[in-house]
Amino acid sequence: MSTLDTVKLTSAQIAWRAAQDIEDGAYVNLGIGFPEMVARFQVAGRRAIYHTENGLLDFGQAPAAGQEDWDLINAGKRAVTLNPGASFFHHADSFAMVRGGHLDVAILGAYQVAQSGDLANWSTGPGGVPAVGGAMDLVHGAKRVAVITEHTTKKGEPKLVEHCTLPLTGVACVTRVYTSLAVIDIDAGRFVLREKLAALSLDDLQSLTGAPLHIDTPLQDLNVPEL
Amino acid sequence: MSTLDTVKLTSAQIAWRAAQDIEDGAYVNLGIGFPEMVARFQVAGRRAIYHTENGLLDFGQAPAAGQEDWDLINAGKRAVTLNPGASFFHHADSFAMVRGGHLDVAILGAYQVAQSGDLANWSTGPGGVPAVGGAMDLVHGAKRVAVITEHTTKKGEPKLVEHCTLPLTGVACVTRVYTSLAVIDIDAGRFVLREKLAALSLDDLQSLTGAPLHIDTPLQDLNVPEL
Amino acid sequence: MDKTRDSLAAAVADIRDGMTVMIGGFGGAGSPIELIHALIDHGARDLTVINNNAGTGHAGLAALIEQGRVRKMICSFPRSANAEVFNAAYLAGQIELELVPQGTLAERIRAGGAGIPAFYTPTGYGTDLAKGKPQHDFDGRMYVLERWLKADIALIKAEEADQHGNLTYRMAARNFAPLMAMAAAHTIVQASRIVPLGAINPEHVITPGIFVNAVVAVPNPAQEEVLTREQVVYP
Amino acid sequence: MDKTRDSLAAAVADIRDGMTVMIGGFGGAGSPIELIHALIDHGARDLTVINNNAGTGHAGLAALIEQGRVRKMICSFPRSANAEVFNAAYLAGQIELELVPQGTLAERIRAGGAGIPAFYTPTGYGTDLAKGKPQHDFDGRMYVLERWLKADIALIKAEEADQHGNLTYRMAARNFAPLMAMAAAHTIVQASRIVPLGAINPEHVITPGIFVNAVVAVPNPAQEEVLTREQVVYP
Repeated sequence: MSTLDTVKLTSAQIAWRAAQDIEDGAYVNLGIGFPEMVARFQVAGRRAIYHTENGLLDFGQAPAAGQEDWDLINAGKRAVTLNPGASFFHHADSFAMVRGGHLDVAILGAYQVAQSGDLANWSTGPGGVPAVGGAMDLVHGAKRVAVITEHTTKKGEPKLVEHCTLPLTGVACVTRVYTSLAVIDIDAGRFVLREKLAALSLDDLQSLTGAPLHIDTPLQDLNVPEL
Repeated sequence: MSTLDTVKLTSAQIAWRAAQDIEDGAYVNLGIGFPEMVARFQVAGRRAIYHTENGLLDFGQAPAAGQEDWDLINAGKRAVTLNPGASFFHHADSFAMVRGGHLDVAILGAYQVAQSGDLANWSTGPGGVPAVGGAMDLVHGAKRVAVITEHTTKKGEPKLVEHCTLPLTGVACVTRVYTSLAVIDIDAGRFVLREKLAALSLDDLQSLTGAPLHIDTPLQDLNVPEL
Repeated sequence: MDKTRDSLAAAVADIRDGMTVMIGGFGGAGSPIELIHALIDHGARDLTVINNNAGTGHAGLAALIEQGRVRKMICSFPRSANAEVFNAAYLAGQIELELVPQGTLAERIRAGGAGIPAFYTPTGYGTDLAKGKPQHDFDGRMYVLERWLKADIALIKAEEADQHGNLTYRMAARNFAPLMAMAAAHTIVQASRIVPLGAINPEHVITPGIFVNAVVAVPNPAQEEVLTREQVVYP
Repeated sequence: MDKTRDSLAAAVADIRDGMTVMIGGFGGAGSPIELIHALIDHGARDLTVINNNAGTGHAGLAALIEQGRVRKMICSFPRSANAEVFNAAYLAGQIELELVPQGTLAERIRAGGAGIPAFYTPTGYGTDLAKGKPQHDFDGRMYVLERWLKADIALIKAEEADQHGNLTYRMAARNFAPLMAMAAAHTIVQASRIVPLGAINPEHVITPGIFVNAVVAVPNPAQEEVLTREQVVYP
């Protein structure tokens, strides 16, 4: 697997792939950090509306350096701007949008995803200062909860597993995972492979995955542009 | 008791007496119908702020005939006006004010009040079309829930009773009753007489009341101006 | 991403028999008369309707009931002045009634929109309206467990709307509308004015467009109280 | 009926040792820095503080913690960038932490303000943060029972206020403030502008004055994010 680093998708490419599945008019929450990158790759001709937990709908890209207004931030505490049609609301209304199932898509990062759809992305276990934020709400909120992640940890251990060993964020909540190697749906407690990098054999992919990969439909190549 | 009708307070006088206990700056909800009359007698120099269930705080008196805007009504569906400092909000916020204990006083009508503070004011029993409105919320909302009422029914039956026989609006919720004959507090499951009309003997008052009247403090005359 | 619709008929086209429909309004304020009349014209029947009241006169919600389209009303105060249509239908056993305290009705609808399946409230404890409901002691006081209310459709009257469905309301016509917009799977709005995207100050949006599916312009909307006083009959 | 106060010191004078204090803000947006500094000057200790975060840098909430005034934090995300003060206090065992998912935190505060002692939420089900909490099945899905959160005091940063305490906010500085104003027995507001009664359009009031007890003018308020970047230390 020494070639893995040369074939695998970059973070930007994973984000690009996830962005392709966001429909025109979708209400979307992007988790703090890596998932925020998905907004960069909004498909031309489509208009997604981004929600942020701290009470803002339809924010735009970051302002120019020096132009930040720190009362206009997203959940990652980054300065943002407003699109026409934006609205402000308080935190209970913001999480009513989440918990009430009004978001079309939430895209989150992950430490581990289990074949059941269980997600672990908030804690690496005891020690240090814990923090949870809105992750546990988001996984029960959106109509579609997707994860973007490297396929394995830096040590090469699978992040897609039979059972999560890290503290759970939510039970049976993830429905699709975009990794650096593949696109995998979670259906009826199984990982169902939809797309994989052409350069990677199915056996190689399986060996990097902690639970069986099933194939229900004709397998597609995971094609992503240079970014 | 043939003289009762000549000595008892008018509805306006009962409302006047209730108005004397509303402090400056109080947030007040007046039930639909008779209780609405209390607002007419706001004590000079005091400013109460009136709440209405349908999402309006600090409304003023009725507009002149012909000047009604039917989008600006109170819970009794009467046209009102706005005072400076008014605000609109939705029904869940309106009842958060109620249920959350943010009102200082609610003044309601009654069919029966029991010595326990139980109130019956929404239904005269089976038959007809039932309707409850906000009464069941109001009795659990305000810091002080008062009743204004005739002392007896038109047939001369007590409205202050040992136990309500009509369907309850709320349990142990009323703390003071302003009647056409007396002012009575409810304390520890007892009616405690505070004020009575001077023209009426204690025995006569007791005979018109369906549960024992207790006297804890020096009894005051119920003095109300001609109105 | 444009939620505006060309006609009232188009806006209500997907309503089907047997659906649960939340209708905004308290008394006449906020009642979406033109959308209700479009629903009458559309023909859906066997509806469960959630509204604070049950209509007055012979237009709007009262007309929907008079046309025999409503199987069940969920409301807090059906017995208004001029509510003869509902009263007659109810006393004749032609319509079912679920009576809910007004604050509980509002909170159940909000809960439906906010993903809260059940909550405890002091309201109704010890009364006939709490019979059969679970009760619980918290900190020495008794509370009743109430379930969320959701709907297939919400019909809402707004003042301003933009093409994303951001809404403002007019005075006390706001009442249940923001809650119902949250609690319905499909929220249909009639707005007095459709304004360009960005024309509503983001600080002043009352219902964000995420809760809205379709918007139709009704520039000079009828008002139920006025229709009732003028004894207007629909259709 | 005039809720305005002449000074920050007067506004916070009644806060006592051991109280529970809700403090508005999410990150730097909405953090009422001047009120927090007045609270530090005032001297109250052994406080339980409810905020989404746990302060950054060495001013505002972080300074309150650094001065040893906070016994316990209830928050969703203490581990922010530049949160060294809380981190050190927590790892040294000097401060207690109740970690609450952000939406549950918001809803628990709203419930406190709305008279709802407990509610069911899907959030946290099956996780360590739901351990020991009652669970219930509704319609085939599992939910966790959560209790309301109330406070003795709320410290709130508003944009405009009138003498009755009607408030508006500035952009994303709104966040938890309207909820905390509802959930505290005594809500103290610092406002960038105090405007005449009636100057705020009744349609645009975000927090009605019924939820507010004291208002003090702070015309050019500090912003936590800016203070942190400028490495300001208080006192």
